[in-house]
Amino acid sequence: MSGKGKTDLIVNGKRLDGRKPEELRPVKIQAGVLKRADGSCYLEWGENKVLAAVFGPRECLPKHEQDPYRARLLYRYNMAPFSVEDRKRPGPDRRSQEISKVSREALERVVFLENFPKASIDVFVEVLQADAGTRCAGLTAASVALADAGIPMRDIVVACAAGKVDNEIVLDVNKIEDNDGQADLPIAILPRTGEVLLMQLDGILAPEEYKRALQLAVEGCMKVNELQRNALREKYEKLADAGEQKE
Amino acid sequence: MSGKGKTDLIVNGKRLDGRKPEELRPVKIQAGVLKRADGSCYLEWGENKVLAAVFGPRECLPKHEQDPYRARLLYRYNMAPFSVEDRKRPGPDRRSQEISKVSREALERVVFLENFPKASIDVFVEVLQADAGTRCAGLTAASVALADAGIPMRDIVVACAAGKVDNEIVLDVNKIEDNDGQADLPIAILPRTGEVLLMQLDGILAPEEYKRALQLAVEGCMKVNELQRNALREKYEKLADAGEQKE
Amino acid sequence: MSGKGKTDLIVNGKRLDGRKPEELRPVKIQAGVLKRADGSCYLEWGENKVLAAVFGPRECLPKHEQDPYRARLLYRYNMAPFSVEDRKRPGPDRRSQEISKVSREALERVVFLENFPKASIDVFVEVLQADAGTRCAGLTAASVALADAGIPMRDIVVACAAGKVDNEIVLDVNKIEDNDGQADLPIAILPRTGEVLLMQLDGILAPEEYKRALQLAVEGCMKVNELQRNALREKYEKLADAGEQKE
Amino acid sequence: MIVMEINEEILWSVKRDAIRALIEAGKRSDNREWNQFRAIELAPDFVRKAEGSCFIKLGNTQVLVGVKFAVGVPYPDTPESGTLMTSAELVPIASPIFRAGPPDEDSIELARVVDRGIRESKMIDFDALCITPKEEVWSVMVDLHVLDHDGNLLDAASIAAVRALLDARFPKYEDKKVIYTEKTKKKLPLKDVPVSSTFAKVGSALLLDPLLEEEKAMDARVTIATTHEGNICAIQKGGSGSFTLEECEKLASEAIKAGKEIRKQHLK
Amino acid sequence: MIVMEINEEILWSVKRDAIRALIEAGKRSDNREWNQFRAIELAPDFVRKAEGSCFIKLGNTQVLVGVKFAVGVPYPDTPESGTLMTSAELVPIASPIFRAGPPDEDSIELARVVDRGIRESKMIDFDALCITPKEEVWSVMVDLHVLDHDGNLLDAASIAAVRALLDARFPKYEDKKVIYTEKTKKKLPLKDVPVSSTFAKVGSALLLDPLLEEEKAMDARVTIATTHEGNICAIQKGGSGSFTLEECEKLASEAIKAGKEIRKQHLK
Amino acid sequence: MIVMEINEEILWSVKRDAIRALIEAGKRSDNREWNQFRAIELAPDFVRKAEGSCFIKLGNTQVLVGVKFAVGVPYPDTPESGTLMTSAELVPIASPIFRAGPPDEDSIELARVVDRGIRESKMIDFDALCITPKEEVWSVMVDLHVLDHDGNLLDAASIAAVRALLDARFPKYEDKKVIYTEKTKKKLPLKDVPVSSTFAKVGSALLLDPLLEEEKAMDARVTIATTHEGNICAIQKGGSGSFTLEECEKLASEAIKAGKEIRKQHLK
Repeated sequence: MSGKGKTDLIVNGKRLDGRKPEELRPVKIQAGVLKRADGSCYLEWGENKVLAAVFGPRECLPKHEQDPYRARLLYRYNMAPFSVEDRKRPGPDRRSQEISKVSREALERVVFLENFPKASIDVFVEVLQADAGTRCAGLTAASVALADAGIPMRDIVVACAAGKVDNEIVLDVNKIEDNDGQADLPIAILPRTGEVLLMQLDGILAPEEYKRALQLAVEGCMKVNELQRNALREKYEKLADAGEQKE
Repeated sequence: MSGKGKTDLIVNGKRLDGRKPEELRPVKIQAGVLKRADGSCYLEWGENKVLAAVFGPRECLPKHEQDPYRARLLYRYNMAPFSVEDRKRPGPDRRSQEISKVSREALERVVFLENFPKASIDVFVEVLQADAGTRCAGLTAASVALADAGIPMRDIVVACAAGKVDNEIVLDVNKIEDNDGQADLPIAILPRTGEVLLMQLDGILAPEEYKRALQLAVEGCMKVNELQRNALREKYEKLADAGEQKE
Repeated sequence: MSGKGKTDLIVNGKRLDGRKPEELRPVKIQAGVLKRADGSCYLEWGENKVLAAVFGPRECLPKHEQDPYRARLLYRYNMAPFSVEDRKRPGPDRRSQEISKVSREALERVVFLENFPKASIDVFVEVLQADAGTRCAGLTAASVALADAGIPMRDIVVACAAGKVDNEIVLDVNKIEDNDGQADLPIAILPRTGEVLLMQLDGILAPEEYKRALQLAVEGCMKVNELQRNALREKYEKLADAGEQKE
Repeated sequence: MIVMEINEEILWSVKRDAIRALIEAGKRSDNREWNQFRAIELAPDFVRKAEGSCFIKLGNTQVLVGVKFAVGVPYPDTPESGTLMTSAELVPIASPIFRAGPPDEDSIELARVVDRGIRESKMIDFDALCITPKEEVWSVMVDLHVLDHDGNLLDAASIAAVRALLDARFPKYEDKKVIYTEKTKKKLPLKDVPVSSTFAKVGSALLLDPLLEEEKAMDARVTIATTHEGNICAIQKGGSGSFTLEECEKLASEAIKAGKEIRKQHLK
Repeated sequence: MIVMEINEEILWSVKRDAIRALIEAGKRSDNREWNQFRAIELAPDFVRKAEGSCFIKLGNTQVLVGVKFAVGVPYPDTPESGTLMTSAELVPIASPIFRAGPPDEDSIELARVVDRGIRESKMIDFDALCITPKEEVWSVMVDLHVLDHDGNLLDAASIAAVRALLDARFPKYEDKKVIYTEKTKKKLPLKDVPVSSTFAKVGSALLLDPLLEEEKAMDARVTIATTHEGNICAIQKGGSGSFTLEECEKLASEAIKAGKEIRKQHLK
Repeated sequence: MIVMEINEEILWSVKRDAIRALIEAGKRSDNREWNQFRAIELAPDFVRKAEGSCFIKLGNTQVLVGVKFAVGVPYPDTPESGTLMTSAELVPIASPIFRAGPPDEDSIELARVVDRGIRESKMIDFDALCITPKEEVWSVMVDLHVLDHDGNLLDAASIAAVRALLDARFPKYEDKKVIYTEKTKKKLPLKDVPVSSTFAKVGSALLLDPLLEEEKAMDARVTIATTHEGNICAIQKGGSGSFTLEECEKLASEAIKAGKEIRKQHLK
């Protein structure tokens, strides 16, 4: 939030991209898009394009990172150099390492890691085009890829942000709003219980605004969770169709 | 030694900070200042502030660095980024790696490493504020921290420098003298025998000057060694008091 | 190939260094020049000066790189910082890593690696002075060093380049010709069969030119192979002489 | 260095159950209230070579923060604003499990969370750090040097960083050269004083300013930075456990309360 | 991460004999001719934040190439020429044996071979990329992002890179600042359209556009880039096997032929 | 690469006792006096691409030193002085225990000790390397390339570096560009010729110019650089053993003596 708090981001109740304050950007989710990965998901969220892949459970290496009681969960968030306007140098920077850490923590208790002692479950997220909200998009895609890989989970984790723009609490902040807005509050939840697994805030919110933003973000999460479930259903239906045709 | 050999560093037999040529800067030593470390020492030497910590003997890792006959001694000299006027980038540079090497070598035969096969004894020195003489201050503090950790040693190693400033041989060169002086000769010795364990020279000395500087540095070492022993005594007296109070 | 295709590189059928189009630069080869290495070779090729050393077969480390069925072949091409006009930063850059890879691949099936399971055979090439053609010079020297180390091989690999300069196909391009010429085609072959083990091309060649350049490069290889064999013979004769003198 | 860490881990896994039982019984080993900070000792201006500095003792946790100034080129998209860079070193002096080397994810998170609290509160007036637009601006470098780790590095480092910034003074700048040996009386242009409060969640218990042993036993953690007007300006949730929405709201109120207290006592 | 690679290796060593037998019998598992490319699907302008981009599906191999422009200082020895930089990331998403980390020799070779094909064909008119001699030139950065590896990354990346360069458009450049959000209609000054063709050698068989399984079974490999006039402009032989001189010549002719076809269908 | 080093170590630990016994009996395996250098062969100007260079053979130890010049910006605190940078690579060609990779502490010490001898003797008149104050000065880069390690790299590298500096000639500098292909006749402005002498201590024996086997058996080492006027200008003690004050003084005199001899024979 460079947070100049510009006041022309919402005009007549509409945001610059035509959305209402509590409206999501269009979200498209497709499961099972890669051949080599055990599970995968391609996700578009507004102008964001991310690809998630899951490998595992497989042997955890190096061996000294093996845990005799549960699988190790690896999460790597990576931006393609051309995904942003100023070319990003390849390799992890401090921002992506932090995002990898909080995203991994959001998944660690949701995946039944205890089912796979000594193994590793590796989640890789590639941001192909970035337009604010990539950590939420990445985590949402990762969750679908985990399900696509058949990894047992308590629930499908889903993420979405709310924010403050033009003194109003809005859902799902885009790039311009992120640059000139006042606050961004990405969260991830367990849809079944509404518990918060990831939460970060950049920017100033009064306590009441914070409460409202939290609620709005949860509502956004629930909508995106529908799309996650649809994508997985579609994938299985296709598989089933293919199975029937074979018979 | 940029060694311009300026001639206004000693005026009427007094140095710029008021010291006589053979006078030490004030030295303060405190043992046992950290909770997590096995032994520690905080030391102020003029404007220098250093902190030393010892961990071990503990298992030596990675395992291929284990020595079946003796402990490995690790020594890491590190400067805090804000310890010098131009901010130093974090991490080891060539100077600090060299200082770590010669400091470790000065301690290697003094510690009874053969008592702890396969173990590691790790010495960490953090320079919090630097003003010429940090390698001597660090090694002097490290020695106290080793004693504080109860590591058996032949003797308490102590270090001090002599130098040439304004054509005169002086004890314990400070920052201004180091910048504009003619030579700096840091040494470390075993106080019991006077044997030299560390010696480096930067700058030009005639053979007679070298001899005089060596003697002066040894005298400085003996004075600082007194303060080391006092600091350890104080620490044990406090412990004893605490012990008595408990009873 | 910056490939401006300048037209003054061949005048009256002679190249700028006096050579005819199909003429090699002078090549000097000396085997067994280092004490510590198991095999070594010093080679001058025009203004190029390279040194190759071989260590092994020795235990392959780290252990996870051991192959139970054959030795690992390591090849490291390295340029000394002062070997080129603009000082090169020490350490591998992308160019030298590529050269190391294609050179290693050229040797991998020629050395009887299967004779030494779990071992490593390490080839190190240092470019001391560079003047175009260092990958060929290095591989040619490496081959002699392998023979000098007594490593069993199917044949002595040899390398040489042809190129296009001033619209003419020429042998063994030098630095000026490389900068201003039109194409450079380094190859390495097995002299006994003429099979191609390394081939790279930079620059534009018509199919007929490519055919002619290939042939010319093979001819160059055969000439250099003679010098390799002479150098090894000389080395063994010296050893034999020394042996006789001892008796 | 792996086995040591595992040994340290084994040690903690043994202690963990006892610690959790105590906490579930509503007790903390140092008898603090759940929403009480440990005693805080600050030694401001500890490092005279730095433009600003503060040594903090938060219980047995010790951190030294130094602030250095330099003159640099502004970022192209903010040509009239100064810059802030926050780095953290978890030097091996501070804990048996810290290792020398490039920053790992824990030290990166520490630096970024402290940075976020400062930056998002708008504490520093970056526009006032401009010397010549597009060409020269002051850059402020905050280094967090952790010396003894007994829990809650985030708040310890954050409080000391804010204090070091409050006290920092510009060096002389003449003929395009910074003269570090001469400090002026000019202080940083500041607009707020953020305070960071970190809560651990252990089972159903919530604990402000966790001890190391409480961190080892915790399920999750949340760090909330608040402004002097009683707003929230930065949050970082950590750990693999979860918070309910109610907890999220409750802890925000507590953070605002705790922030007021710290600000009054230590950051004036 | 070693054991996984070995397991992957064991898997392939088991399959290798069967694959080689099939190939020696003159068959490919997807029934292609020896000198036939797999189906190619291109999604040009896939990434709108880049100045040029192309997503390619070559069979099941998927690569995304992005082209970014920047303004920089020319090299001292070519003060009036723009620059080209090609990088490759074999991100772990694409294969169980790829690892995160600095580029290894395979990704370096991939980037350098794609770069060589572009550079040596004289595709880009670097002199036309000069803004102010000695001071400002355009630099073109090509990033090869491998997403799914089912063989022949070299040609997939090369074809997508050439297509991304064909479509790329300059961003606005004003007051010494590149405005990436505003693309102009101006395209790169191009002089040729190189096409890369890679052949695997398995026993005595030669196979254009090898599948991953064919690469695992191959003895050697050669990549030949050709120009629109039917010349050869770059070669890279790989693998530890050898080619006869006759094979070298034959494959050059085939590469010229294949190049014409690809150019006609996908790179206009 | 660890086990190899241990094997090499085991080898040496077996030999060590025999070597020490010989030395204690007052003998060296090559029959030299305790204060005698091995035969020195220099091949000056070995690398014509460098501005200065010298190949040295000190017994079987072989080192190649190259000196390159460049024009750069001076350090802010010495705006009218040129700069010196000395680097060392212990390339794996020179010894079975050297590994490729970033400089380790041995190569750092080698570079810094050679640098210190040159710098502290005031050999180079850095003020005469200024082209335009604050803007352009010559920087001298000395690279120590170790080719065969049979002991006493410190003196071998130092002698070759000094000789390379003595012979080095400036390249042409025109229109703010260094033209490396044209060397001028102008040599470096030099004020002294330092010589480095290294002594090993084995038991009570002191040995000038130690062989590798003597280094493997030694307790400690001291390197003393001396000036042409017979003063001492740099010292580096190494190894975990100790020297008495008397030894420190004695070796300083011997270093001055040995320095005179080397200077007369090889560095004129």
